[in-house]
Amino acid sequence: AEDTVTIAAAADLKFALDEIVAAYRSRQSGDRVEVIYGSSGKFATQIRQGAPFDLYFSADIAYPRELEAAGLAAGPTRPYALGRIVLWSNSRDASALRLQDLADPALGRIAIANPRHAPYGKRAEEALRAAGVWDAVQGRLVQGENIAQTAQFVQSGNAGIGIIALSLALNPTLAQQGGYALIDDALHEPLEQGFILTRRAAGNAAAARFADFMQDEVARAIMRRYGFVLPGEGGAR
Amino acid sequence: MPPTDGPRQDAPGARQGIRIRLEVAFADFRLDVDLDLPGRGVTALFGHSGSGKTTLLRCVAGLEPAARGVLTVNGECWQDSARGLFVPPHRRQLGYVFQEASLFPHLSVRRNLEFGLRRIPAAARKVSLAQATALLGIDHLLERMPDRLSGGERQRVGMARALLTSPRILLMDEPLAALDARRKQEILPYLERLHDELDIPVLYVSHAAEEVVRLADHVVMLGEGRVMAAGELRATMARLDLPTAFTEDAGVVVEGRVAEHDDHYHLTRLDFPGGAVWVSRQVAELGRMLRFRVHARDVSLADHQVEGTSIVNLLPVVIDEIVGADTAAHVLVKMDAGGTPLVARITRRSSEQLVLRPGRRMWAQIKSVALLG
Amino acid sequence: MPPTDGPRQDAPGARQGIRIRLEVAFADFRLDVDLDLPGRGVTALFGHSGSGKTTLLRCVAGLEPAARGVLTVNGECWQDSARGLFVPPHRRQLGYVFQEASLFPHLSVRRNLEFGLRRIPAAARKVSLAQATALLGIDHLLERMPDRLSGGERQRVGMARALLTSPRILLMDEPLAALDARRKQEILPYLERLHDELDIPVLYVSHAAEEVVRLADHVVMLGEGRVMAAGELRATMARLDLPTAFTEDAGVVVEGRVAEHDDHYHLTRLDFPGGAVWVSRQVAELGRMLRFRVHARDVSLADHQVEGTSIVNLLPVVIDEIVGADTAAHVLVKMDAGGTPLVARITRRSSEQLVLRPGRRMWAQIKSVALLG
Amino acid sequence: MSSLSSADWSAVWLTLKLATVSTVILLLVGTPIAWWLARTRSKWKGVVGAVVALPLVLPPTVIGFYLLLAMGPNGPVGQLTEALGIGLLPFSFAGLVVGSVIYSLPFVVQPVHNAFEAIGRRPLEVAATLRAGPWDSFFNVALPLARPGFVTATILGFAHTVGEFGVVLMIGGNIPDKTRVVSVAIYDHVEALEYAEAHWLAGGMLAFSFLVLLALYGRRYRTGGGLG
Amino acid sequence: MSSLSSADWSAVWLTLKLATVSTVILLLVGTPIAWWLARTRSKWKGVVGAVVALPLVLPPTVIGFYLLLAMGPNGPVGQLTEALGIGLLPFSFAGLVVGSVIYSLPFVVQPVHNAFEAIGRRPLEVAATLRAGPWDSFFNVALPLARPGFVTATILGFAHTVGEFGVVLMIGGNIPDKTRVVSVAIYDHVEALEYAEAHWLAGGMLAFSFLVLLALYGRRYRTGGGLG
Ligand SMILES: Nc1ncnc2c1ncn2[C@@H]1O[C@H](COP(=O)(O)OP(=O)(O)OP(=O)(O)O)[C@@H](O)[C@H]1O
Ligand SMILES: Nc1ncnc2c1ncn2[C@@H]1O[C@H](COP(=O)(O)OP(=O)(O)OP(=O)(O)O)[C@@H](O)[C@H]1O
Ligand code: MOO
Ligand SMILES: [Mg+2]
Ligand SMILES: [Mg+2]
Repeated sequence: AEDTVTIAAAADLKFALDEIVAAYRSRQSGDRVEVIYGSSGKFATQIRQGAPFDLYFSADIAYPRELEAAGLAAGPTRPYALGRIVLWSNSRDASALRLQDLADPALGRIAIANPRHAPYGKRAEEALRAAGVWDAVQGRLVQGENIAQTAQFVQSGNAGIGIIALSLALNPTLAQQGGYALIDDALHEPLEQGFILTRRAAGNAAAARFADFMQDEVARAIMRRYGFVLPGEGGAR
Repeated sequence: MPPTDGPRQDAPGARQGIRIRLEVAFADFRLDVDLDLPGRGVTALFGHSGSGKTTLLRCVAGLEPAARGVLTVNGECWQDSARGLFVPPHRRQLGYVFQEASLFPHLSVRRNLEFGLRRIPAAARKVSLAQATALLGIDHLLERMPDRLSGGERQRVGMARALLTSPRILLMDEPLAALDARRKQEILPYLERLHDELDIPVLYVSHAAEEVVRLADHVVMLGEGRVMAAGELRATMARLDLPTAFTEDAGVVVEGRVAEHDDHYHLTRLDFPGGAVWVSRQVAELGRMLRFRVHARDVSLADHQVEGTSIVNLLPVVIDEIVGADTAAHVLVKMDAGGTPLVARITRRSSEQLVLRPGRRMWAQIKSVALLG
Repeated sequence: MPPTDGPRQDAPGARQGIRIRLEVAFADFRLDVDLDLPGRGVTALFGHSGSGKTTLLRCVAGLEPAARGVLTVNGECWQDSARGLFVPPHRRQLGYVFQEASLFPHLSVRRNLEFGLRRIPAAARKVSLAQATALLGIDHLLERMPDRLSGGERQRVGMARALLTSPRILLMDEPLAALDARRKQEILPYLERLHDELDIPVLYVSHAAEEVVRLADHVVMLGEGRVMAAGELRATMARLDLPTAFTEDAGVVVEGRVAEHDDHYHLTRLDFPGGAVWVSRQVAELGRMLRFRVHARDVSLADHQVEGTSIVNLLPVVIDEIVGADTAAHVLVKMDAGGTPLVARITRRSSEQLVLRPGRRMWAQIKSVALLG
Repeated sequence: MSSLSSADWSAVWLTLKLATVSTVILLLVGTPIAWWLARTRSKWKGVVGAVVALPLVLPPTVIGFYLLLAMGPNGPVGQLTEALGIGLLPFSFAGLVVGSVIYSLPFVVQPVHNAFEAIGRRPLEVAATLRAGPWDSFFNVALPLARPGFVTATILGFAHTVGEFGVVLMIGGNIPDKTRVVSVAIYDHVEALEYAEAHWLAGGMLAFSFLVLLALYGRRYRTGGGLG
Repeated sequence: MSSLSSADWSAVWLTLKLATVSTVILLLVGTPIAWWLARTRSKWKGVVGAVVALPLVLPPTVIGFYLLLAMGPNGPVGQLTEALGIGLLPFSFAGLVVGSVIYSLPFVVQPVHNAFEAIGRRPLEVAATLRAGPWDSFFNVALPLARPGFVTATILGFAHTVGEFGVVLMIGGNIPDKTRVVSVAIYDHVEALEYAEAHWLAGGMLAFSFLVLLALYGRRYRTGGGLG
């Protein structure tokens, strides 16, 4: 019987992880890998209630650490990337924009992920505050449930501009449209992302294999290509 | 002048009368009638169950949109399919007493009654709420909801409701069927007065010959959707060849002039061409014309002027014709009382024993109590 | 043996008869009756609109759960509130013809009829579908849906449906009100036979005295929820002191033995103590007892044996009593015809002119056609 | 309920406002449709009925997504509203109302349609013979007789709007005082692991709704059946 | 529909299965409740009616969240199901069924309740005099007469389950072949910017539902009104 791995992953990983899974399957053709994307916070809640996920890739490292502390992990929390946030627009070239420019109402609505439970949203809020425009943009903020939905607000033109994950902005579909400006990572806490093997995955050899595959150069290359800074490596483009 | 989508008034000197030339077809039934009815007075609709009486009333009310033809009521054209004219029911100013009472279940009796009343101009109200409820004996029910009424109570409320719209024509589908004798006795005279006072035509469906004879000026007999007979009450009821269920009820209607009141015995004499009859004391001035019915089964024949019996009314007659009746035991004898037709229903044996034949002079005995009071 | 929650059989030799001691109260109305009715034959329920006739039938059927009291039908106790006994309606084996036809709108006429029929054991079926539909003239309607029927058609289907359950008691709430005379003439004899053959009691609400007299053995007069009079038909109808609307319909019911058939004239002679009458030819073997009604208004009086008239029936009588009638013009004359009571309704003037007084011998003239056919 | 933050209170207030406005519009829009469906003999009846019922089967997120596209700057509705000077509807209260109405329409039309059909034609015929024109009959006979259907429609429409989540998620944007309704607020609490706040808000909603429903149930039109 | 991946097809299949199973259970559970509500004179009628209607006002995510807590390893239901050897319900097909039934119950009970009330008591009285006991009357008179209410209940219940999103999001876990229903699959496509796939799936759903609704509408019981 083939081994199955079920992965719950933060929405910012959508495109990168799909490629990694494809690469993994070309090597371990016997394993079935299912990935479910969503907001990190929701997955944490569900895992507490026994959700059948073997691996949990969070958009920050706090959620998996809490699960680990609650005894829901099989093994320690492993950091796997540092995320970056960008300014991105569908309707204009955002590459020349800076956070301060968001104070200009002409840019229209500004989409961010929900700061309460989406790590990318939290970092976006921090950056906006640090740039001193948080109060100025209040009336124009719209929040996505997760970072992918946030991107979709911008992509459909309903928000003039948004703060989204670099990994999404580098997706070919979005990359064709508009342009992005990387936000200085000094303006926010690091987007340190971690994953765990859940308690349920203890003994699932395939889950362990996939976790190890994240260290593989093939996977790391893909992650890099989507703009993630890998543990132990510095700087971004 | 009426609104453009209201009833269309024909030429100013439009003739009075109701012209009904309508047809409508259901799966297994087809109504096809051509009637000219008087523009006032009561027209009774007779006919067996399923003969189309209700359907005819519904067509007149405009409730069968599939009906085609022409309908004119006292000069107002309500429907003319050829001209594409169809006046909707609510503009027809009619009163309809449905076969089933059909009260609004969400309204109290009072609000049911007021429903129509409030929709006509105050000036047009010829019947007051108090009058109608008193007449129909429903004062004590005004605050009730319809589902708390008995069958007859519902029917009476339905009648009062229709009357309160002071309609220009009244359509009544067996309104008295569920009522007891006493109540009928109270309502019938009112309907009579109503039709005198309101001067509106009434189309009245009934199974009870008594009611019809008492109320109607005209009768229409329906059978399988067609008019079997129609005409003035007296003429139609005296026709002996009607293929009807009514030969047992055969009889004639006579109009007599109030000629004398006997206050001691509480009697009134009515004179008519060919004789006179005594009836219960009538509240009617001398000279007024009153109508009464002579049931064939209440008439007996004698070959001499019998004396010493309680039968008050004796009329000399000449026998016109003797025809078969509804049973083999009986015959109907049609006679002429000095111009007034009379019919007697007697056994065939009596007919032979008395050697009755056309042209023979006899005495007709009429029990006074059989006359309309 | 009956199931424990079914009707409870009393002692084996339980007396026949219907015992109704029930009361139920609505907001403005209270029914409180105590009746002992015969266990077979037809009991007519009379009374004005709103007097509680329908409510009484509903209580007997078990459809008014709020009713309290005792109800026993031919030895089966259906309700005894003191003992906490209440047999649910579907176990009462009764047939109910509702005042409004109440057909199931989702079933065709055929399936309406079969509804009850299929729920009784084949062995218990005393009336076949074909019989019932032929009798009520509804064969051609079997595949129709109820909303495609006329008022009278619905009523007839409702009657057939109740008959088809071959009930042990039949409750009929004005079943003939919407029917025309011919149809009534067909159905009435069947109901008579039914009650002879099925030998079940029938509670029959009606406003039409004709129907009642023809069918009923017993009458109950209700007024404002109470029993005003109850008893055997002849005794009750002959009582002249009834505070009723029925004095116009006063009369007596007589039972006569079939004594002779006259096949030439299609007549039958019925003998009874005190005389004989000729009626239409009856299909009944000699010696059989038949009932007929003599309407007070069809009886006239003569001081001699009148000859040469078409009136066939002449009986010598002795006058018992003369009382007022419904109008000031009339009196009711109660007589004795050799043991059989008779009533005549004549004018007060005739009464004085003939010098009528108790004890006087007279001749009663009865038009044969006034007898029940 | 000291445990509700002012942000929560404003979500509650917004939700009630949204549900009330939507329900009023739903009844105004749904009643004529239901009436037409109940009375017409048109061949289009089935098609119209099915179209009105369609929002039922579409997941709210899908409805929300397509509304987002349609009402966005490149969508036909969006271009219309912009041309009319109304601006764009997504992320606005008006947008939520539009979404709610589309989403809940079948829940209003269906019960009212059933109620209208159950009346039958007789009461309207009676009303016509009593001089009531079509509008008069509609308001004074059909509407009162269809009352149980309207109670149900109001309950279902209001509640469905209160409970709406998917559409709001897609076109709302979670803007305080404008589009952050209770359902989203509770969701946020839960996701942020603020269970106590979630419990208070959910519990409060539950208690309030229970009382409202109890009152509505108490006033249901009790007697059934046809004409008396 | 070559554009639907096999994963999408299995989502479609799962959705139909879920909606069918849930609707059957909803009708089985909802009908007796509706009957009781329509017939009883109990004082509890209002309370029971309100409780049954409560899921209406709770946002589906809230229902989902509490179901997740209740059916989870520490919740009362979860401990019960584990003790019974059934295992935990969240993230399973059975769990979705439970959630759907609770969520959609009012949408089934309300129309059926109305339909039962509209019948009135007369047809049941008539049935009793024709020897039909309570069960017999219920099945052969009340149910057929309430048919329009059942059609509506079935449409609303089925559709509501198909369109369900919030509850599934919380207790489903989006597991292929087990809990990834169409609503979630479309949502995923949208989030992944796979609009073409989303359009195909949504369009297919729409077309299919339209045909089903059209068929149902065509077969609605046409005549209204009380007893003939
Ligand atoms: N459910 C009810 N609630 C309150 N009052 C009622 C109810 N049903 C009947 N009544 C009243 O009880 C009285 C008797 O009604 P019932 O139906 O028994 O009369 P009925 O003798 O059959 O009259 P009818 O000849 O008019 O049918 C009436 O006054 C009626 O208004
Ligand atoms: N909507 C309909 N569809 C089909 N047939 C109908 C419809 N309405 C009435 N009919 C039929 O038309 C015929 C005439 O019906 P109508 O109601 O006019 O009879 P009626 O003379 O009033 O009888 P009744 O005295 O029984 O009330 C009947 O045979 C009836 O079955
Ligand atoms: O957990 Mo997210 O990717 O920030 O929505
Ligand atoms: Mg009729
Ligand atoms: Mg009655």
